[in-house]
Amino acid sequence: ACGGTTVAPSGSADAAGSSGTLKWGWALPTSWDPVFSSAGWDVHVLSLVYAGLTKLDESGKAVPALAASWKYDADGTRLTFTLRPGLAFEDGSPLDATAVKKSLDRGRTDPKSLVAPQLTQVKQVLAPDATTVVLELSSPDYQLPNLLAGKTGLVVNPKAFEVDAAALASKPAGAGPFSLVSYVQNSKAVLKRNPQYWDAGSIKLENFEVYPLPDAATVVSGLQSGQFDVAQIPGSQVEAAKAAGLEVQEIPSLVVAVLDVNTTKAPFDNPDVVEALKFAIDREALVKTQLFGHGEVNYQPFPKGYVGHDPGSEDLFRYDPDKARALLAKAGHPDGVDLTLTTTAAQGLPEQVQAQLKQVGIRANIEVIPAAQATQIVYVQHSKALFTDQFAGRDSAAQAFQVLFGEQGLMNPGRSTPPELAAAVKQVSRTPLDSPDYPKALQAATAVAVRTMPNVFLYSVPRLLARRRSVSAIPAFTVVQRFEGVKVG
Amino acid sequence: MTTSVAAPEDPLLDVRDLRVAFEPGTPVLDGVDLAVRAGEVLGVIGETGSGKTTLARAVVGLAPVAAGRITVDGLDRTALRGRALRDARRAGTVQYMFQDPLRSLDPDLTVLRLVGQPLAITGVPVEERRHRVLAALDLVGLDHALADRRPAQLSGGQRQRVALARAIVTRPRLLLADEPVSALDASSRNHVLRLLDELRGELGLAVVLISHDLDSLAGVADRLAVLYRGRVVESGPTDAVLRSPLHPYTALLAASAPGGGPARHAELAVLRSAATRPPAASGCAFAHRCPFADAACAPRPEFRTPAADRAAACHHAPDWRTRLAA
Amino acid sequence: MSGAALPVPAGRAAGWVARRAVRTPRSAGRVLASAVTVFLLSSVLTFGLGAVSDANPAAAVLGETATPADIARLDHEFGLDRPLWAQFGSWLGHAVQGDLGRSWFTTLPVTDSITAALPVDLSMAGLALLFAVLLGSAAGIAAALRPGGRLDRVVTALCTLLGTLPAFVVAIGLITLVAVQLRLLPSGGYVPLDQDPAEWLRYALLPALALSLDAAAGIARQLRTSLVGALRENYATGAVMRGLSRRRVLFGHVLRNAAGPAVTVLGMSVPMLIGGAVVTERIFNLPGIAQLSLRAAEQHDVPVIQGTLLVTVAVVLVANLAVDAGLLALNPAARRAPSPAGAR
Amino acid sequence: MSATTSTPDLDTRPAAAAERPVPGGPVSGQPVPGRPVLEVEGLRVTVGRGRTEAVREVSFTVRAGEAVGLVGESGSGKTLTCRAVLGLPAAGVSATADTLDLGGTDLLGLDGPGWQRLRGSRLGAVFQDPGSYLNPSLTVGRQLAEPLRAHGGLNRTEARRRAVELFDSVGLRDPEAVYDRYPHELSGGMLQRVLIAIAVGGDPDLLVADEATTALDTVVQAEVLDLLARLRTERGLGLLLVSHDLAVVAEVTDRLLVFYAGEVVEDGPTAEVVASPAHPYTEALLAVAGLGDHRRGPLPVIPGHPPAPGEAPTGCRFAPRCEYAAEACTGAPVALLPRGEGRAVRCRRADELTLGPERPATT
Amino acid sequence: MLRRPVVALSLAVLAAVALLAVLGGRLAPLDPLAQDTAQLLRGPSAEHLLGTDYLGRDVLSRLLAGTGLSVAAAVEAVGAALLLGVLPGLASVRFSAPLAWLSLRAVDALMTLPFALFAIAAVGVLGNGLHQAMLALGVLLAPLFFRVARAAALGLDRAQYVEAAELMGAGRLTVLRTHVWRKVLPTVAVTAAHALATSLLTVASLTFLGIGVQPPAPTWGGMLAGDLGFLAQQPWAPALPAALIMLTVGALNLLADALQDADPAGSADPAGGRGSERPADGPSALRKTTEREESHERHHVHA
Ligand SMILES: Nc1ncnc2c1ncn2[C@@H]1O[C@H](COP(=O)(O)OP(=O)(O)OP(=O)(O)O)[C@@H](O)[C@H]1O
Ligand SMILES: Nc1ncnc2c1ncn2[C@@H]1O[C@H](COP(=O)(O)OP(=O)(O)OP(=O)(O)O)[C@@H](O)[C@H]1O
Ligand SMILES: [Mg+2]
Ligand SMILES: [Mg+2]
Repeated sequence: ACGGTTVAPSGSADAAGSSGTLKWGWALPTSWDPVFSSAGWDVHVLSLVYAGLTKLDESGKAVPALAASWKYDADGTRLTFTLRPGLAFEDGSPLDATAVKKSLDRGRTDPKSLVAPQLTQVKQVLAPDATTVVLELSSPDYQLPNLLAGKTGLVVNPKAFEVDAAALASKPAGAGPFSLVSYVQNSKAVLKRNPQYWDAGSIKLENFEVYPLPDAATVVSGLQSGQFDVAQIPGSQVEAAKAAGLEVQEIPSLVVAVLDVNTTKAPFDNPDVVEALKFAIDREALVKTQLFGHGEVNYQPFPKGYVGHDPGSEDLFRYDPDKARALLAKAGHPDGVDLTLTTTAAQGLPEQVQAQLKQVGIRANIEVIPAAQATQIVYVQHSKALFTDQFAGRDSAAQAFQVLFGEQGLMNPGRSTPPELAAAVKQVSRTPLDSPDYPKALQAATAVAVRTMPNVFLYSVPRLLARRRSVSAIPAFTVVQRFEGVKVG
Repeated sequence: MTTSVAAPEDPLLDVRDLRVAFEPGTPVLDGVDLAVRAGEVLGVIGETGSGKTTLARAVVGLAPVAAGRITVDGLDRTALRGRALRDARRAGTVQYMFQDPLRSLDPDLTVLRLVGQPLAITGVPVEERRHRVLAALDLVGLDHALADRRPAQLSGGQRQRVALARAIVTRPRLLLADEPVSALDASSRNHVLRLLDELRGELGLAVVLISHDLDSLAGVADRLAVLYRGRVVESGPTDAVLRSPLHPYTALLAASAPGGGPARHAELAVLRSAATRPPAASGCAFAHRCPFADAACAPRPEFRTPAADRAAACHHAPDWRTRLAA
Repeated sequence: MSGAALPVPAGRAAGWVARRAVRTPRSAGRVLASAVTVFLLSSVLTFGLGAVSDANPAAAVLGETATPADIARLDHEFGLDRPLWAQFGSWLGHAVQGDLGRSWFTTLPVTDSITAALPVDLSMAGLALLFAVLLGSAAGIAAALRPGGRLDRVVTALCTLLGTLPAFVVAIGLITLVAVQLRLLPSGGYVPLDQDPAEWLRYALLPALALSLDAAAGIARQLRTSLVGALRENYATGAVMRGLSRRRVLFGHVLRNAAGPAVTVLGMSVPMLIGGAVVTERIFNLPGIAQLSLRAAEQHDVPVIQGTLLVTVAVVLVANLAVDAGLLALNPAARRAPSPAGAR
Repeated sequence: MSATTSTPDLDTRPAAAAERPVPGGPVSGQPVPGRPVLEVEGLRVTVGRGRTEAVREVSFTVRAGEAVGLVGESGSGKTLTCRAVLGLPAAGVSATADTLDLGGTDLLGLDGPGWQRLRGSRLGAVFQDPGSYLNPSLTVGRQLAEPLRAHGGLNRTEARRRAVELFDSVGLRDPEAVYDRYPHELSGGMLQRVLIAIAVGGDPDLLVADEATTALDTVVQAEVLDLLARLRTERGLGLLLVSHDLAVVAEVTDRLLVFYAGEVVEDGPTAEVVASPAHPYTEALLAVAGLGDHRRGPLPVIPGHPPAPGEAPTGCRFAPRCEYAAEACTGAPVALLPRGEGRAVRCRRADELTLGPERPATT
Repeated sequence: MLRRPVVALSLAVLAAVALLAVLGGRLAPLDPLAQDTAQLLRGPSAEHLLGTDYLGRDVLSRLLAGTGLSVAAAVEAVGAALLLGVLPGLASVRFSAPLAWLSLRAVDALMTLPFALFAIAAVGVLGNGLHQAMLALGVLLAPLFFRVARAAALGLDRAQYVEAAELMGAGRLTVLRTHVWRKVLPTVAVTAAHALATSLLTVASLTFLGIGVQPPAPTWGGMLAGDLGFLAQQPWAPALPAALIMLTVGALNLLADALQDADPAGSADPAGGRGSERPADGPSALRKTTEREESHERHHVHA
């Protein structure tokens, strides 16, 4: 395949100052094809080799990318993107409206597509001219620019999937900041700077290497010994990393720890038990032990500083064991209640939650299921009452609501949504992103959700990145990590 | 089991035309005839690998019999299978003493248990068993104090006597003793041989005694059978066989024994003189080593009886001795 | 103990079988029959493991959006709606032709993933094997020279100590010492051998060492035991009586007879080195078979689990055959066969 | 496989080797007849942790061309004596002596390399169970050639030629074929010949044969004994022959040492000792052995058992089993005293008793 | 035997471990599950003699309480292996030649499966729990016992004293009871000791990989694996469970070695006999579990 390690500085007239190699300890994608990638975290790596019409800025707001601009029609059912002129894929073939249309259509219509559910409201995609892409919607949806910044909107070179779509799994064909040089499954991906990228000027790295995340016990030594330049580390390693002379950055992210509660299963079919659960957990203690203080207690799906964060819901279910006990008693469980806490890794959080629940009389038995089966068991079969989960956030807030609280929502095992929440979410979708009402609508929906839904939010998990001193600061993107401006050496 | 009393002349053990082969086509025993009467000791002699052990094992059913008949006390043992075989074995009429007592005695068991084992298997009650074991120990001349020892704590002669005690505790009628004395020094050897001699008198035992050692056999055996390459080449009264062998191989054996003097040495020189050829597939088994072999030896020799009670399988039985002298 | 136990000629029947035994068609046929049977049985086990799991590709691939229709479609696509034996047949049929199916999770051909991962294991296991043999036999021989001596006690203690440490403790200890404290070698990662042998060695040294220590200890112990035993044998006395030096007795006579069990131990450690190095691969971040399969197991990616197991078994079988051949080469005379009668 | 051992790691002595006579060829440098090749004085061997004395006060001399036999019941210390002479004490066994001299070389305090030089050249040995003394995975020829190359400095082809000659000289038929055989492919008699060939390959002064014929059948035993006798006369070899079979020893040896419970109880020319034993134990032994007497008759035995090492009585060790034992026999240890020409006996009553070979022992 | 210091020491360690396994929970000074977020990862103090872990639990109490489960897990695996291995192994001696061959190949097949990989795969199928992991381990250890038991029984089946017993008309059960059982037992015990050590180590390694863990109940392996995540805070913490594992494993291995070295045939042979004669088969020939089985089986002869 792509040969060797020869660095080709060719055609990088605009690459003044680009140099060096960054070794990133993160995770390799389940597939290099955004349409079939099955893990949420893949978006970070896929965004290295693909570009979308839009991208999210540091706070999670959609800003122009391949599209220089876009606009909705009056009733919000027709969205028109205007592409930048002269775009090209990494292989040099032109990236025009037709290509974008083909790429989006594949995501919408391929029978095995995993992004299709997010594009159901798109009736059709039109390419009236080379730089104009029109999306016709069945109902108003102002979230699309955000949504298209993620996997859903990453533009894949039609030349590639028209010839051999299967090859995309290991050979991406995009127009992102980098292009893939070589890829060894489970081992590493070697990328080099893509001079064709529309924003190539802000890419200061000549080479980029992605590695699977090492074990917590050895990640710091990996950084120290130069195996990685940047790597995500657990909270427990922050001190060690600092002690080892590494820079540690705490980047706020949309990731939030949460307990999925199935209200169709006893004892959660009683709302009082659910509420007791919310009060029974000492989130401060969790942050202290699970994140070593590097994180924030949170009672809602969005972190502080994100538009959707509802200031009125802060401290909503402050730890109150007495109240929890009272609620339990009220629910008919004065002597406590037994339940099963399902998890994929028992050590740490589940242990601690178990101990805390015990304090109020909830006797939780920990059950470990394989991580890979969690989707099937928890999300598809809804067979578990209580599951320790992490919500990674979504490019679009409405999508986040859908996943967490929608009737088909993945993390809504009870599969019911109160009408007032549905209405509030609908309102969000119908509010243009740039409308001044948008934050208000979103926060209102958040407020309704955390009060009516059983999900027990615990804390926001920051992205803890440790880096060698030779690497410049990593920009703090909340949703998808980007590397514009990062330098090595 | 047949209990009809056999006429005294009838042999207790009668082996007819026995053929044993571990692998088809290469018989280890080839047409062996033997007979032992009650109270008689038959010595079996022959070079290493000639099939002595195999013969004894075939009699007790531990070697694959390809053809022939083995009858003990009128009962055909080769025909026994399964339950019948086990019952016959439990009756204990035939006993086999293995070549190596150390290996045939379980190192973890005491003498008492070892000797009592055949009784235990047939369900003899503990008290009676003990009684009979001690009686057997007396019979073989072992101190009762040894009853609690294990084989490793016994001397070679003592072990051999334990094996003997185990063999006679069932009051057998036939005892096959496979080199019971080859591992012993002369004094212990004589001890064991004397015991055998006494037992056959007291118990009316028929004994098949396998040995390399002419002195041992000369001491107790009434008759000798000489085995060579799976065939009996000569049989007859011990004295006669050793003094005036009918078969050149027997002569070689006898002459090789130490302490023969100059006459024997001359005899040996002739008997050994033949240049060794590869053994022929058929015909006389000894021909390839025999100084007297000639064209006449090509067919297989008959087992002839020139004198009463004596027999040899040699084409030159009548005349080789004269050629030896010449 | 090895996979296809090659019939070491023994007993009277085999008495005449001399050094040509290896090449006689009969024994070659038997070896092959054994190996093939073992492979078949292992593949049944391997396949059965996937079959009894209730995992299906829909769960892995479709994830959150699966509908019963989707699941059925995918099951059909992967042939999971056929009877088990038919699935097994076609799986094995394809497998022996080098096609192990596609990963449910990444949709990449399993064969490709394994082909990418196997060189890592093979080169690493090869190096580890080399270390194990060198370290193990040096230690074993040194210890056997003076049974009960100081060196013997040190070696024995060291082997015992190594045997009591979980693999990951050894690995992390090595990283901490060599990579972090001394900064001699990288703490993890991998460079393919064919890309840059020098770099490969730099990256491979530490994991290979970690991997080899256990096997080395095993070999050392076994070698010491059998050497000490063999030195007490009469034939060693015989060699001494011929006026040979101690060294010559040891290396020329005793070692080749005593090496058998150690070689067998070596053979037994091959599965450990190739497929069992999960912990080492995880800690050193090696893109090997074990990592592949660990990940597949976590993801219930049945084709990958089956493929990795099957390939590992095949490699182990080949290694075992090599060990058996080695044993025969060490011991051409099929010792202990009693002398055939009438050989004069 | 045969290409590996190329350099002998010992000091090679090509010059000395070249002078060595070819077996079967003219015997040169033969020791002066009667010259002692082995002198043992005051040998003591202790066994076990308690350092129990299993052999004590053993002294004897083997002269060139002479065969000395050691006889005695099982466990009387014959093997311990031989192994002490060979410098091969088993684990837990240690030997001391006043004199241990092999044709002028003091064996006491000889170091490892010193023993190496002796073994395989001036000192040879054959044991019972010959097969077990050969390496099962090397051809017998190679095992013979190896010391020839190590000690004699011969090259590969020379060593092979010499080995084949040696095989021929010990009466192995088709020696070329035997060279390439593995031990398990040979019969017991052939193996014993191979061992003898190895033992005499270095043209030794002394050959120790411990029960070398015990496991063989009479025909083969006779052949091997003849071979030993021939080598002795041809090469002037001193032979130390051990057997508990008196008949064998009586036939082969010139001198006889009778062992009982770790002591020499009688020492003298074989013929004389056999004809008129001076010690009651010798007499009993002779009676029991019934030398070459193939007649039916009562089988004599020596009553009782020999004592285990360390458990022997302080006085005459044989006294408890001796039919002539008297009060005097039990007190102090009895000394081995000379008795007539070249004979010695360890018996208080030796002078009073008239013993004879034909006198049957107690039954 | 007992007088050898190694044996005595090993037995003492094992006895202590066994005692802890039984009493451990009761000896624990504090509740091994009680968390105290105010005292995370503390060093030793008067209150917590061996410090606290990442949830503020008392390490000493956890170590003590964890003994039972750790030992029980290893015993469970070895128990399963014994059951699955020894009886079929003994029985296989009487299998017909093709069946014996097939059973050996099946055992080979189990043995070619890489240990950890199989355990991981099996746990994925059976569910992630300590019992499942131990069962998988037991299945993988079973071939060892099968081989050992078979080899031992085969050797004995050819032993002359077994033949002698058959000649007395003894049935198979009698032979098994009087002759075979006692000789197989030491070999099986040695193997079991090694297997126990192996499974203790394997449990630790699997736990490190996140397999077979069952928090909050502590196990040594779990504690060791858990502590490795907090090396920065408490570099010495893993040493405590590691030391317990090492001690136990070491004691087991040393004991097994000592048992193996105690050569039954080497016991003194007071009556002399002939020096070099030793039983060629019988238990001493069975000592090496690694020994290959002879390819040709005994001729079953019943004339
Ligand atoms: N179980 C067996 N399988 C194959 N061949 C065997 C078996 N037992 C014995 N033989 C062969 O049968 C022949 C006769 O052996 P046997 O043991 O009967 O001889 P022997 O006369 O008792 O010899 P020895 O004097 O050495 O005891 C030998 O060639 C031997 O190799
Ligand atoms: N390594 C040893 N450790 C302890 N005792 C030993 C050892 N070797 C020999 N003995 C004892 O020393 C005594 C003499 O043994 P030795 O082997 O010299 O007897 P032997 O005369 O050669 O007997 P045999 O005729 O049986 O070969 C015996 O009692 C024996 O048990
Ligand atoms: Mg025999
Ligand atoms: Mg001896």
